[in-house]
Amino acid sequence: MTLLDVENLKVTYTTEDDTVHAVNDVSFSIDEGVNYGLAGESGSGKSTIAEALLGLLPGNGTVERGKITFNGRDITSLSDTERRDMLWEDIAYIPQSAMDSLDPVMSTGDQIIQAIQAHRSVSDEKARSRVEELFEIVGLDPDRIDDYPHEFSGGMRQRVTIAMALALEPDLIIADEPTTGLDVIVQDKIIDKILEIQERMDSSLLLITHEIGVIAETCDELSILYGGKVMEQGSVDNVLVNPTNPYTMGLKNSFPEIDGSNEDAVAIPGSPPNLNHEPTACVFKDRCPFATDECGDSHPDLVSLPNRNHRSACHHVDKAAQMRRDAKNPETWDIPEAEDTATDTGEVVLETDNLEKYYEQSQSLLSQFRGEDPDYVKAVDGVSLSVRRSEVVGIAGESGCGKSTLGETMALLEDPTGGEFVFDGEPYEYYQNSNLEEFRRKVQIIFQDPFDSLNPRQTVRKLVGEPLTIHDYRSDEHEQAIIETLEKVGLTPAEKFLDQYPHELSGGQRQRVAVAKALVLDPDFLICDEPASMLDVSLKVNLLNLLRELADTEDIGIVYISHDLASLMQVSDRLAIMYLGRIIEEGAVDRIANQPKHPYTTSLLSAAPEKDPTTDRARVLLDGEPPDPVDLPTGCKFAPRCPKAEEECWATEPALDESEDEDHRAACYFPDDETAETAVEASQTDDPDQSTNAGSLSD
Amino acid sequence: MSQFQRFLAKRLAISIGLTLIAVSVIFVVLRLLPGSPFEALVTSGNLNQQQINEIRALYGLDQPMWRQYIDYMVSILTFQFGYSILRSQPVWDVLEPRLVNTLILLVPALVTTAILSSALGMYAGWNRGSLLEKSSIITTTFLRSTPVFITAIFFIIVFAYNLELVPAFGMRSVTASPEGYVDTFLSIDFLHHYLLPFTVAVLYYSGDFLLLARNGIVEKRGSEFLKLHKAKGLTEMQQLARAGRNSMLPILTYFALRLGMIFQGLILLEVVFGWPGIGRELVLAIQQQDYPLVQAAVFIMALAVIIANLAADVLYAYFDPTVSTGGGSSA
Amino acid sequence: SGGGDGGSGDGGSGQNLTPNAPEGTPETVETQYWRNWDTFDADSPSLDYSATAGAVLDPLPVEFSSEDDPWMREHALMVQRGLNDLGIEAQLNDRPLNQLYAQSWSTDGLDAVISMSTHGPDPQRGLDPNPLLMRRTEGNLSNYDNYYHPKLQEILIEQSQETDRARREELVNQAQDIFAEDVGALITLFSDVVTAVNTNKWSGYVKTPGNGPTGDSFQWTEVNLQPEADDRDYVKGVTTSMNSLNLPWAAGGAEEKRLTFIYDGLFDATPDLDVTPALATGGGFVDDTTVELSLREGVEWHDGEPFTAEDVKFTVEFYKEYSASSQTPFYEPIESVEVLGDHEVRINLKNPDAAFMTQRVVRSVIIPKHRWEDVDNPSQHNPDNPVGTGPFQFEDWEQGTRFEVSRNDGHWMFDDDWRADVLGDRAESGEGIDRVIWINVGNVDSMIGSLQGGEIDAVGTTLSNSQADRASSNSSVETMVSGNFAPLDNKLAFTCPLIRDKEFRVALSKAVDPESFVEEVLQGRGSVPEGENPISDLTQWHNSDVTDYGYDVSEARTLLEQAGYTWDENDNLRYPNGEAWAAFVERIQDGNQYKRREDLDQLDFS
Amino acid sequence: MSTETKPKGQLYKQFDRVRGIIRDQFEFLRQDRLATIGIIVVAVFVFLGLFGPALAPHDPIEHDVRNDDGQILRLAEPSGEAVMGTTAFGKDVLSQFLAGAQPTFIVGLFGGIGTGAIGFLIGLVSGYYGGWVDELLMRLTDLTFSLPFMPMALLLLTFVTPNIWLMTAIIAGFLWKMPARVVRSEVLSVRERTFVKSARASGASDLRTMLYHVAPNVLPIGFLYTAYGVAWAIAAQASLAFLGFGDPTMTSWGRMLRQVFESGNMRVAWWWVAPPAIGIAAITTSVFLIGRAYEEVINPEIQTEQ
Ligand SMILES: Nc1ncnc2c1ncn2[C@@H]1O[C@H](COP(=O)(O)OP(=O)(O)OP(=O)(O)O)[C@@H](O)[C@H]1O
Ligand SMILES: Nc1ncnc2c1ncn2[C@@H]1O[C@H](COP(=O)(O)OP(=O)(O)OP(=O)(O)O)[C@@H](O)[C@H]1O
Ligand SMILES: [Mg+2]
Ligand SMILES: [Mg+2]
Repeated sequence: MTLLDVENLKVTYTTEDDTVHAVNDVSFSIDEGVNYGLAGESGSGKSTIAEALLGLLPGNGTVERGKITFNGRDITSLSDTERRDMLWEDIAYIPQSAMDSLDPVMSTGDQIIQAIQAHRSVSDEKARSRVEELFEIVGLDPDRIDDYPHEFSGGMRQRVTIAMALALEPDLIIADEPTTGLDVIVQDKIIDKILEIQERMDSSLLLITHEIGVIAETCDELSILYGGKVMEQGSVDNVLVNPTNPYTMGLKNSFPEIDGSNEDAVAIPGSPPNLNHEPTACVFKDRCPFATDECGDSHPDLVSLPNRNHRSACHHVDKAAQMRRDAKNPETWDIPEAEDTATDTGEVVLETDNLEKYYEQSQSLLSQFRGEDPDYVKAVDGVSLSVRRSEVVGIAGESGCGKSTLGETMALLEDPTGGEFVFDGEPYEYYQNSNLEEFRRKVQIIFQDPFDSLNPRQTVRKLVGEPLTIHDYRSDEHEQAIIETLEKVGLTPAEKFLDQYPHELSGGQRQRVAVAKALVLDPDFLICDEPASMLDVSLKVNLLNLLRELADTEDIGIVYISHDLASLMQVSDRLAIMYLGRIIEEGAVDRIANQPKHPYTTSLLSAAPEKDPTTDRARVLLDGEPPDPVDLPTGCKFAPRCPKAEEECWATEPALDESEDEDHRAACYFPDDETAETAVEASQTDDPDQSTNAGSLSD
Repeated sequence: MSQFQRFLAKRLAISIGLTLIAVSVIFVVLRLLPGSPFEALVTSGNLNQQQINEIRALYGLDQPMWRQYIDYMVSILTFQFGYSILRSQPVWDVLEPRLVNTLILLVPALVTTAILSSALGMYAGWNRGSLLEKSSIITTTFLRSTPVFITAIFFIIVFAYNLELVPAFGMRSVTASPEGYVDTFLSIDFLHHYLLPFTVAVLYYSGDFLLLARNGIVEKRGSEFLKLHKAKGLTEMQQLARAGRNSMLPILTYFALRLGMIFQGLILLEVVFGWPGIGRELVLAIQQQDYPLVQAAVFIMALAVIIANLAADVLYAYFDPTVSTGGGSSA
Repeated sequence: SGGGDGGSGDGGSGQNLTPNAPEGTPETVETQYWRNWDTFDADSPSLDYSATAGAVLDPLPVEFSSEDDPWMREHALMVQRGLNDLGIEAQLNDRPLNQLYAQSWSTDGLDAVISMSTHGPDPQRGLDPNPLLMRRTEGNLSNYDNYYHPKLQEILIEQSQETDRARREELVNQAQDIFAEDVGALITLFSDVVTAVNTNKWSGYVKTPGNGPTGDSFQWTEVNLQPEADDRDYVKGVTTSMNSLNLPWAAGGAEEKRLTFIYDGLFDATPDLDVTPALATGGGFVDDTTVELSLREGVEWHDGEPFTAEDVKFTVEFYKEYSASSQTPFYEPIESVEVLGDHEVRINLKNPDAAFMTQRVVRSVIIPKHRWEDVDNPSQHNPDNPVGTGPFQFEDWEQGTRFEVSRNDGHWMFDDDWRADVLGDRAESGEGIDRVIWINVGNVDSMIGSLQGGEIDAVGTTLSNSQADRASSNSSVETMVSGNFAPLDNKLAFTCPLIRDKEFRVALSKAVDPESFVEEVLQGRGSVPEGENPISDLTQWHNSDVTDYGYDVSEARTLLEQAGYTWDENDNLRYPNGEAWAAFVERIQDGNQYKRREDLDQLDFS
Repeated sequence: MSTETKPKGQLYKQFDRVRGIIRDQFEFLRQDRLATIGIIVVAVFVFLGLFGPALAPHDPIEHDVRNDDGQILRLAEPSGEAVMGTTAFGKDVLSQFLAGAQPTFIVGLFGGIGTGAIGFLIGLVSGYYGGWVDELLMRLTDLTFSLPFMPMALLLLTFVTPNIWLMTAIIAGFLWKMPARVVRSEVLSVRERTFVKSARASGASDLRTMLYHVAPNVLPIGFLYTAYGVAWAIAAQASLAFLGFGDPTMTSWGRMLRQVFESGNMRVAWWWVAPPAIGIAAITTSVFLIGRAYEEVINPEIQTEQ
């Protein structure tokens, strides 16, 4: 039976200068007990749909037309009171960025109690015991219901919102990117939890995400949205295995593969459509390699494919099979295929030995006086790593494991507190004593956030030119140098960009300016700290390709830091996995991807969702959260969460060369060979095309 | 020691340090001032130099500077404010009734305005763009930016001179001779005199609270947690209440700070309305160069602000579950 | 500080002549202490206004305080006009009154060339010439002007010790003449005291000079007032409040005057500025340094204790021991007091003191021994209930708002005959008033409102003409104007070379026109003395025959011209040059500053 | 691009950019009618501040207004002789009003700029360097917070002969704490932004980073508080003058009000009260209205139109 039926929903936002047509005639319906997915790039209108369903649109948003029927009732015509009664009782909501959507000054328990009591007259005690029950269900300690949101970690907060959503056992749960901003491992756990509970309660789920992989694993049906339009719709198995719409194909292909870098992910070039007018042509036309004149005339209707639960909005549905094949080829998308350079790496540029960066915790005056030793956050705790020219070394790890700190310490933005550091044959002391400027010229770092890594008050010319001014480099040909560099990073024609301010550039362009800024001094060494995490999939792919190319052609040594395993695999030659300030596994990309030795690496790999719904994945769910970096256990730091920890692990910490394999080192007493194999095996399918994939951590 | 205690200890130490410095600054400024109340006596030809010296000795003004400083620090920090030079009375006896008069005017005004304007501000912020919001913003901008004596003058002209509803001046009618505070403050006559300055004080303070509350709500209005509250099916008012609770802290701290500043009185308000408060007394004392009185009054004012600051910090740390009490908070 | 007060043009625009100083004369003469008194504790005066041969005068600093009187700024503008007429630019500096006291009128000399202020109308100043004249003597603490005149010096010292009244009067007359002739200061005017009272409710207001009918320096109105209605409480609105109840150690607040209603002096002053008996009924100098007084019998303190000679002795000794600030003029010359009988005392003076009987014993406060002898630290004592013998006894005091006294029925001033004796036709008989209540209204506007509304009966402070007019627009209220003996004194800095030139001073005196000022600004409410005479014709010491240079600008300019001053083409006054400069330098030397050109046989340089 | 035209072209661009920035800064005016009115009031005020004294028909202090018979007109209602009436001493209120704009303007302008500049610098240095520098400067602001402004200003003004510059200095010396705190907290957040780290990574010195990267990004707040500083300074000046502590040789609006109030003519002489009172109220309110509109634009938190 149909639980929710959306018909021709159209939502617009009025802004100062424009009307944004965020959702345009979207229709879909969800049956009872069905998990429904909404996927699409950022800005495609996913959240807007959810908010329109719930009546949560902000003040400037209006439902222009459309009919939303829930359990046979037309929601749009409900009075405020009726709608309030329906909310939560019948439809619960897990908002996007659920981590931040808890009231910071109300205890988590009270917030759930409030939700319960807003709809049902239950006594406080009853409500409380229900909350405790819910905490138990979502895997939180029921004793903590009086804690405030900030006392929980992001993942735990997420679980609180889930608990809240479950409180009244609604018929439908709308989850808007419930795992945004979480680690792969945590994300995996949460998705698992939602599915488990929802199974138990037998409610329906509307899951919104831009991770195709998540939908593939959890949903029965889905709609793919683009530019506020449904591009393709139907059962997950149909749509994701045999997409008929070029957009779906592009979207699916732009998720990089995890099994080594023999196939670059294919990005959809171009940027999402401008939504300030009602679509007259196919919204995807501008980016679609298969577009014909016909596509410019009207947006295609959603047509049902015969005999299947599968609808697609494309003028060329009939050529789907052909398109599917072509779409795999980057040339179709007008992307010059990166030549598979045999990476011959040069001499070592930078080498660290047991590098340490401890942060002292602020101490009270009294204990300073008493001469107590301060507590340290061991952000980087003995990292030995070497990087050669023309080599890309990837560093992966969970959030907070010290990747950024390592990067910044290698860039000498932070002073190391211990260990050796050699760059270009000179030790740390050499640079520290007055040769820092030379170092700054040779080593560049690119930061995570393209929106923030450029000074908003400088023009591109100034931004890129500033390092030249500072170092008096190529001083007589500034302009020339700037233009050259801009062109190198693909900002052509460079003159067009020179006088623009960052806010006049798109995200991808900004990131390129940031790269240009780093390259303008012709560095020997480049550190990239998650430069792509804020970018849309297609932009991300472009950037990765650019970096790869730079390493190959400019002889630069590159350290690429990310928690997105998939992109690391794509770009790096070597990979280092970090856990709590230490490198626990290091080796060539293929070897790590195929035969991870450390159990942590294994679980990281296995946590990535599959974008192919037909595969089944063996999950290695880790217990708990990473320990407090201040108060680390002795022995192997991973032991508390390790499924196969033994006494030995608790006693002394294993060294990185435990496995005695120079090219693939792992700090584990029980290198994980078989487990890795089974994990990989389990995820392998008969179709050789459908190899192991890893989704990326969302941005 | 818990984090909170540690934080408290640090704040306390800072406050004590500040008090010491503030008190020293007052000392230095006062010593730098040329002349003294005795000058008037000399000019009128009443005293000769020797007599002046005797009197100065009586007030310890003949001692070397460091001695004076130490004596001064010791006495003022032990609340021994000494004798007023001109009033032949202990300084505290002079200041106390003034302070009471000031507080009786301003504390209720502040509390009233804090409650009313914050509520109004929240409501206005919630209904952003409404006529109510716009007009309340104009009015309060006018009220808080215009120097208070001008508002007061406008009010006097309208309500006292033209409408003749209330008296323009003083705390009691000129012929009243009440005994003690109760008699002074519990009378229709007092109320009659109270209304106008009270209203002006309420209006004057209202601007900051209103804007603070309004901005707080506007900031919170789009936030995720409110969306969730709304999704939970809470009514508008319940949502507003939550938004209010969330933007409460700045208001609370601001209230504490204002409360500390109340001890300074609203000098201009007191002058215009002839309210016998501490601010007006201080102006008088400054004009007459009554050192001990000025010293004590400024000290009380500074101390009140420092304590209020401390209270505000502690309140903040205490009431905001998310504030980190560890390091130096960015105030 | 800025001369933004309207000094037109700017200072440096004049054309100086090339300085030409004959042999032996300096080109520039600095401001300096020409007579070094030990009261000066600075190395040089705070004023710096030097004279240079042939140079255009710098803008002349003139200071005043508009807090002094509302019209003081207008007065300064008048002086400025006078200076402008001579070709001198004035730089007006309106200073807070206390700054004027603390900074300008300090022992290192005036801060400005001309410094103006009104003297306070203390009764003593009306009875005896000393307070106004003695400050011109050498080394006097109040002689910030560094003024010196050898003859005046001599006469003043002599008169201050001359106990023979007639002889003294003659000396005082001479002193006035010398001072006026020498233009020791510009005494521009005596401003009237204007106030408003309710004449419907009360009759018998007594106007006293300088005090008017409602001031606190004299209590004649209060003891003479008769109710026209039932209410016998007389309410006086004031704008200042008493600081304490300690009269002897008062530091110059309103209490110094108001509390005298509670106390009696040995003698009192009449509205005609004559001395009349009070606690002392008679007596006088026995010899130059001895005074014997007989005291009034049957007088009781307000607490019922009898008043005796012991109280007088105690008072003086107590004051001396603890330096009673407000009573200094009284006890200062006294060596010792002997009790000759219950109501008989002998006072031994340190030196012969002419003013003792006319100034010092008048309205001096006698305090009860039995209430003060145990006070350890009288300057920090604030009696709860000040007890005196005066016509009114203490009832209530509310700091800052209210002060109330009630009739001391047995007091001699309430005796109709006694009053008729002292006050003449002004005396009115009847049951009199019951209480006097001072109420601090704090604000002139509400005071006028309260007066018209009948809440107060009189305004205890002076009003401006317009305020008084506004107040008396009500039928029950009348404006009262009385004369004043406290002059507006424009002190001249004798440290400054220009001022030391008597020719200049005379010209200055001629250039200033107080008469039209009184007419136009004060609307006739004020009087202009003949010549620069600080002793008012309201007092018994006035010499009506002193040199009066009169207002005549062209004569003034002629004088300057003859003295060698010149003007540039913009009519800016220039110091003399060449020979004339030598003559100028001669005139300003110590010992010549009171001499005119002829006295020094100098040429006419015009 | 030929080397000949380059500098010129750049100059044009530079100019255009500056104009663009200024236009951007005032963009908010288009949306806020109140702010537009405020700008008009401020413009009038600036005009009066510059030319007021010259426009005054008479000398504000020296000239006595007389009627046809040569009699001084005291406390006269507005009439042909004196368009805005006269004061108790027969001075022309219009002239005083016009001349009185200047001190108000000077103190407002320089007090505001001083307040903004000192506050901005201290906030910038304090926030950027952090550590003991921050601690020290912040304790200094705490100190100025705890010392009551009015009484301290009164004390200092009693101590030195008051003139307009001293007053300006005292006002700025007390008010800088407000912008300092706000700028500091703003700097604290800007300092953490990636582009600042990035500047350091490319070798920029502390000074360069602070001036080129941090400062421009907190400048709007600095501007805003300079504007507020102007209003505060005007209010403070008027208040001090009203208490009788201003520069007594200058006619300012605050002083005019003091004179009406002191002379007890407030009840009758509305023509004497109204011009300075309305003048002060209008200018301070206008500055705040503009500042608020500007704040809405630069404060992204308030801005969010969601
Ligand atoms: N309040 C708003 N005012 C104006 N435009 C808005 C508003 N909210 C969203 N939009 C616009 O509407 C479009 C759809 O936004 P929506 O948030 O629904 O996207 P989304 O698919 O959820 O993206 P994401 O994956 O980033 O969350 C976007 O172009 C967005 O810029
Ligand atoms: N300046 C600092 N002072 C104290 N502790 C710090 C500091 N910077 C980082 N840390 C701590 O060091 C640890 C590592 O942080 P880091 O930023 O390097 O992690 P990360 O791996 O880059 O995480 P993410 O993926 O979230 O960026 C964290 O526990 C963090 O709290
Ligand atoms: Mg979204
Ligand atoms: Mg990081």
